[in-house]
Amino acid sequence: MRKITYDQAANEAIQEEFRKNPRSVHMSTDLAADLAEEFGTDRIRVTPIAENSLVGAAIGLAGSGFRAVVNLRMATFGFVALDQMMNHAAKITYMFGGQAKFPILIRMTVGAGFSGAAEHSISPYSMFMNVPGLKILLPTTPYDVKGLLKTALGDPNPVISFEPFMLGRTETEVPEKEYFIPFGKAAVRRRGTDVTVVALGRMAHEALEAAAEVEGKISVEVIDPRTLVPLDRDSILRSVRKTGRLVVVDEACRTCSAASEIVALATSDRPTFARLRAAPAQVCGLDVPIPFSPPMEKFVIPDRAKILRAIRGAMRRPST
Amino acid sequence: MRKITYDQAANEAIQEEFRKNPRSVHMSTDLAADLAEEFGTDRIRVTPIAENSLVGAAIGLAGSGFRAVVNLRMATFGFVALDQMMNHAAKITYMFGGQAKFPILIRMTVGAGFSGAAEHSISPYSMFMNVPGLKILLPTTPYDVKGLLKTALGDPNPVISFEPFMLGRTETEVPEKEYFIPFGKAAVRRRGTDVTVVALGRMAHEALEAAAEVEGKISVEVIDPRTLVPLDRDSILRSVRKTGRLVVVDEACRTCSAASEIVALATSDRPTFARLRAAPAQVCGLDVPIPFSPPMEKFVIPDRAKILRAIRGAMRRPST
Amino acid sequence: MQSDDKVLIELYTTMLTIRRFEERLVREVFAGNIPGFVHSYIGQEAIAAGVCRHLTKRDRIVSHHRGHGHCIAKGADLKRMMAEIYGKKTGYCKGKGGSMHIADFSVGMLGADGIVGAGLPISTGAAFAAQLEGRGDVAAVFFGDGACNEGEFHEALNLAGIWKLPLLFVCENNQYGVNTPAAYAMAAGEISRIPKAHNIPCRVVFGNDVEEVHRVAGSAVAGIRKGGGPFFLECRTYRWHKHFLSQGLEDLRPAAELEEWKRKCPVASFEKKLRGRGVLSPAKIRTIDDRILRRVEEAHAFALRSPYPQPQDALQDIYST
Amino acid sequence: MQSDDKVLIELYTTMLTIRRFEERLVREVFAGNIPGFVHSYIGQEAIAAGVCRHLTKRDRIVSHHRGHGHCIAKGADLKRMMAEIYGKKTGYCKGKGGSMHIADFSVGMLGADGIVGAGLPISTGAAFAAQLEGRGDVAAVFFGDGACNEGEFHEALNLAGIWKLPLLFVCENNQYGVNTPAAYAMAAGEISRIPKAHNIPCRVVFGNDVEEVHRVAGSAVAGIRKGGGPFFLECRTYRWHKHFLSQGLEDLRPAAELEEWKRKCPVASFEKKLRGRGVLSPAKIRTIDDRILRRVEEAHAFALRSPYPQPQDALQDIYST
Ligand SMILES: Cc1ncc(C[n+]2csc(CCOP(=O)(O)OP(=O)(O)O)c2C)c(N)n1
Ligand SMILES: Cc1ncc(C[n+]2csc(CCOP(=O)(O)OP(=O)(O)O)c2C)c(N)n1
Ligand SMILES: [Mg+2]
Ligand SMILES: [Mg+2]
Repeated sequence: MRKITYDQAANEAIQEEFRKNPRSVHMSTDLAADLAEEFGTDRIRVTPIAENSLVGAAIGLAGSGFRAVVNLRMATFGFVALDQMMNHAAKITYMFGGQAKFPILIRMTVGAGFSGAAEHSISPYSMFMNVPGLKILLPTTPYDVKGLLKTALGDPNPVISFEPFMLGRTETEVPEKEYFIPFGKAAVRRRGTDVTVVALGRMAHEALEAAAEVEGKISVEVIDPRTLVPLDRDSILRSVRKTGRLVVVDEACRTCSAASEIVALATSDRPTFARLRAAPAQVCGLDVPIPFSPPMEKFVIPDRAKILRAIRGAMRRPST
Repeated sequence: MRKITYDQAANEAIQEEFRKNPRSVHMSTDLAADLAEEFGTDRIRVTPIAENSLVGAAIGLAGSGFRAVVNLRMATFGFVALDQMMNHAAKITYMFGGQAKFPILIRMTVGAGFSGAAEHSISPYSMFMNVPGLKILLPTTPYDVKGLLKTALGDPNPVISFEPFMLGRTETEVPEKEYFIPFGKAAVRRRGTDVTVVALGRMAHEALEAAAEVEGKISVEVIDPRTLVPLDRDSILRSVRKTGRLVVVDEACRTCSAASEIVALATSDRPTFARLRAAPAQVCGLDVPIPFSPPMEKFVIPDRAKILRAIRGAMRRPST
Repeated sequence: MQSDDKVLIELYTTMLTIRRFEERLVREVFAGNIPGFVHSYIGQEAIAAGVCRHLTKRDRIVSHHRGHGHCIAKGADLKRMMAEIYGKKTGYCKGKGGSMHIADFSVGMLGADGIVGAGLPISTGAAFAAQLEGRGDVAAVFFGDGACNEGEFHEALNLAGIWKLPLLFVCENNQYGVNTPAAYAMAAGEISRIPKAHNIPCRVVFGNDVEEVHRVAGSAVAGIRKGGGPFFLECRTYRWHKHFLSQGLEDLRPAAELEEWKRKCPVASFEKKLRGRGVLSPAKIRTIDDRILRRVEEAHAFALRSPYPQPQDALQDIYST
Repeated sequence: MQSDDKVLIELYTTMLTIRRFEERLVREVFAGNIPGFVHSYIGQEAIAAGVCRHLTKRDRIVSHHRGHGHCIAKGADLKRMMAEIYGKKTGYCKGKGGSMHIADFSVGMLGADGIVGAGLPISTGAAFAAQLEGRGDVAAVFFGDGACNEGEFHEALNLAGIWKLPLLFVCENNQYGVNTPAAYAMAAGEISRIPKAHNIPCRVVFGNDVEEVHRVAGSAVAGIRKGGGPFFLECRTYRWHKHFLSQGLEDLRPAAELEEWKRKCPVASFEKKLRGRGVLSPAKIRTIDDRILRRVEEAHAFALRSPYPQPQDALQDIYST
């Protein structure tokens, strides 16, 4: 099968869906050159640097029967647009009693690892999870990003896709044939029986490597939720009930992270709690702004070694 | 002792500290009339409706050796200022290697209960907790708001005070004598041995009433963290280790809430986990935008009855 | 009756409908019968009426926190509005929105909004949609003087300008944002300097004169429909009530100023004109008013007898399906 | 040597220092030796040099993502800058900030910033502080043409206007935001129309002519110091490199345009003038250049030999104590 990059796969999803739906529009501060070539500059607009207004315009387009895609690039650039995303896009369907649909896709890159420093490396998905009304994607492979974005482009709701910056150029096999990936279905990346590792975003790859490293000694199940809202609670809980051990890996800062949510979810579920054999562990970004200099940056974000430590720790802990 | 309202107590804190420090400035889109009368309109400024810039101006003032206070009123109005709060105020001390101090106090009201609907009722503190570099207050009584704001007004860092709208006119005794409340010290509002209830914001009051209702039957310990960053982990963990049962009550939407964080904190702490006798429970706002109409609004936010149910549930659950 | 007269009577009727609807609300709010925050449109009726008379159902408008007038002028149903304001299940938003969030997409009313300035970018999207549809439809956005100090004002003007969007900006300059005077809060002095700087054509009108609003809006909308790009209409006006209807809230505006503007009542002054010109007789006015009062009473009765939503209804409509 | 000449030589020296510093960086970045994003100031040196020559250490500046020139012109230390850009512990921010976040509060450089437009409101606070201090100090803020489309631009102009803040707005109009032409992205056509609409006095200068920048900035700063309120200086210029220094990034600007602007090199053209007027001889230029090159080399060597921060240093400086 052909291999394409994560970024190419995302682009293909948009191309395919834009071909089907002439009432779809794309906005970004950078030229989306190949989209513009195919669909023309009426539908593919370069915009001024005014992110809050782009998202606002997307809402107005959507409320007028169009589908709007906004590429905000880095998540922190989107911080100037949080009002339109959180006060409006998230609430407008509900506030108006469901009388209109708001099919909007907003894309942003997340994550550290390239010395982007504090203003260019954030992973803020949990704050969006706290605002009901948005669907939230965190695709981790070229295959997934294409399938999830294609689903997003058929969804009648605001969807935010958080795409790890560091994965943009990674390549895997992606079929030419059309496919969709449903929201709320986690990918069990590796089956195991001793410990459940739920790994988000780029950490899904690190977790798989860690799992491979203890192959034969510890049987690790690696779950990549793929979408955070809706979250595939069932797959996570089922796995934890089986293994009795939970490690959640997330590049974002730990406090009030998606990882904390997953731990809370598992532990406050009575049958799951009853089967827990060890305290759950979080391997998260440290609670500091991302520092610029490589040794410090490396220190604050999780990696394979830290994941391994947590897996081994979970195994060592005596059952309660 | 004299009684004053929550709002008056907050105001007194500012007055007292502004008397001490002539290099302190207050900005708000509404006139802060009594402050303006005492300190003059040079230091107490009415501003245009441009929240992002007010917070930006506060950062510039702080970086120039002033102390800046911004009253944004409702938290959702502050959503247009999230860029300055999260990308700048939170990170600027760190990004610049600590070479300057940024003494800023930002005040916002939070919470539902007055048919303000989705855009006027949010409780977004958890999203700020996910952004390291801010200190976060959630004062629940006139006494506390005064003491905490006075501490904030001596702190060399950006502090955000989330003040439950519904508490603004509640009255309690507040001493005339000067006092300060340190950050990171929870208030144990009621001692108990059967179950720990950590209750945030307005829910601290509901939880106390619930605890009183089961007095003699269930011995409930009620903890009000008062500050979310820093969070008094020790008091919470100590209590949970003692009671073996945890109920966290938070008006905010459940997913990725401060309540989820507290559950994750307690369960991922090994000795605390070992002493848990029941799955922890969260009594939170439902994951919906706040609806306008009273019957629906009442349904989505926690109240005494829901807290009682959770307390009883925690007692009923068989130990693991 | 000349066709011109018909338009004038319609304008009058729309204004009076807004007035009576709002008067009813004022009474109910102060009697404690209505939950939440209600921002009264009384004093500004000529603007919604004069502008919306030029819009079809396909033209889309975006409103702000003071939005009842825009709903009525755009053709929304009084019953469902009143029911929404009361938080009833039969309301436009099934009780989920309330006064500040009434929308009627079926008549092109894309919603009121409680965040100052936020409607401006949203309206650029509605105008963008009309541009892509290419049927000569337009969008209009209503906002206050206070909203002009939010950055979104600048961004929306710029976006509309560079893309030549079919968008009518309608600034309802009632000279205050809550208690802060525009004269204090705005360096430009004249709001219209800003759109002009963005090369957007601009007219300032006396917003209490419905004929003037109607005339200028008419040529503006016609120009926009022909592809002329955005237009900016600043309407000078005044609100009669406090920022929102509440015992607690202070009104710091000079009492004499309010009295002066009450003498410039958009409804009474237009009524006087129409009577002077013989377009409306006192009897005819009585008939119109009676009919409006009856409709408002019906709306009110409808709201009162409508059921509240079930608590569990709160779990619906988070997402569209 | 006349005192005028002294100023001219200083301006020249500042510009050449920026140029040499940036040239060194370009080499190092493309050799893969520097982490993160580096935005080169080459081509715009006259602006930082001409403006900052009028500022004392008590005057505060706020910069943007393309900030090295402002740091150097405001008197920051090359060694600590270079060390920061390399992520070393001896850097201005102890390696926590990198190229985009250099600050030196001791010389009134309040920091570069990576979020487009965000420095504008921050600078209003710095100017507000100067106003309250009442010593005749000023603040200056540097920003690009692209930043003028963010709402914060509008808000900062307005705030500075209504409060008559001692603030010099310096727009470095290099005609593009990444690859998007200002001519496309801006409805106003001329940026200066916007501050004028806010009643802020405004001058447009050729930003590659350091004497012109220096002269106009001088009278602007003098006026601000006397309490005249904000002033807006638009400097027309061009950047010589890609948006940031990276193999991967495309530069979609016309090659001929870049060539044309390279012929308008601010450093070379000024050098030619000074030689023509006899202010600088070739030998003197050589001496100046040699000294600068040596300083840059020293800075570079300092950066290289400085230690990296310890990983655990990441846990420091989250809060001040
Ligand atoms: C972003 C934001 N800031 C503040 C508020 C609170 N608020 C509601 S209406 C209003 C005044 C708006 O003034 P203007 O735009 O002139 O409209 P008017 O009320 O005069 O019709 C304010 C400050 C808000 N809703 N949103
Ligand atoms: C809010 C925000 N949006 C987008 C970006 C990405 N970005 C960085 S610099 C830049 C272009 C800025 O153009 P301009 O202000 O003209 O400055 P120049 O780079 O030309 O000096 C963009 C889009 C950002 N950093 N912040
Ligand atoms: Mg107003
Ligand atoms: Mg530029």
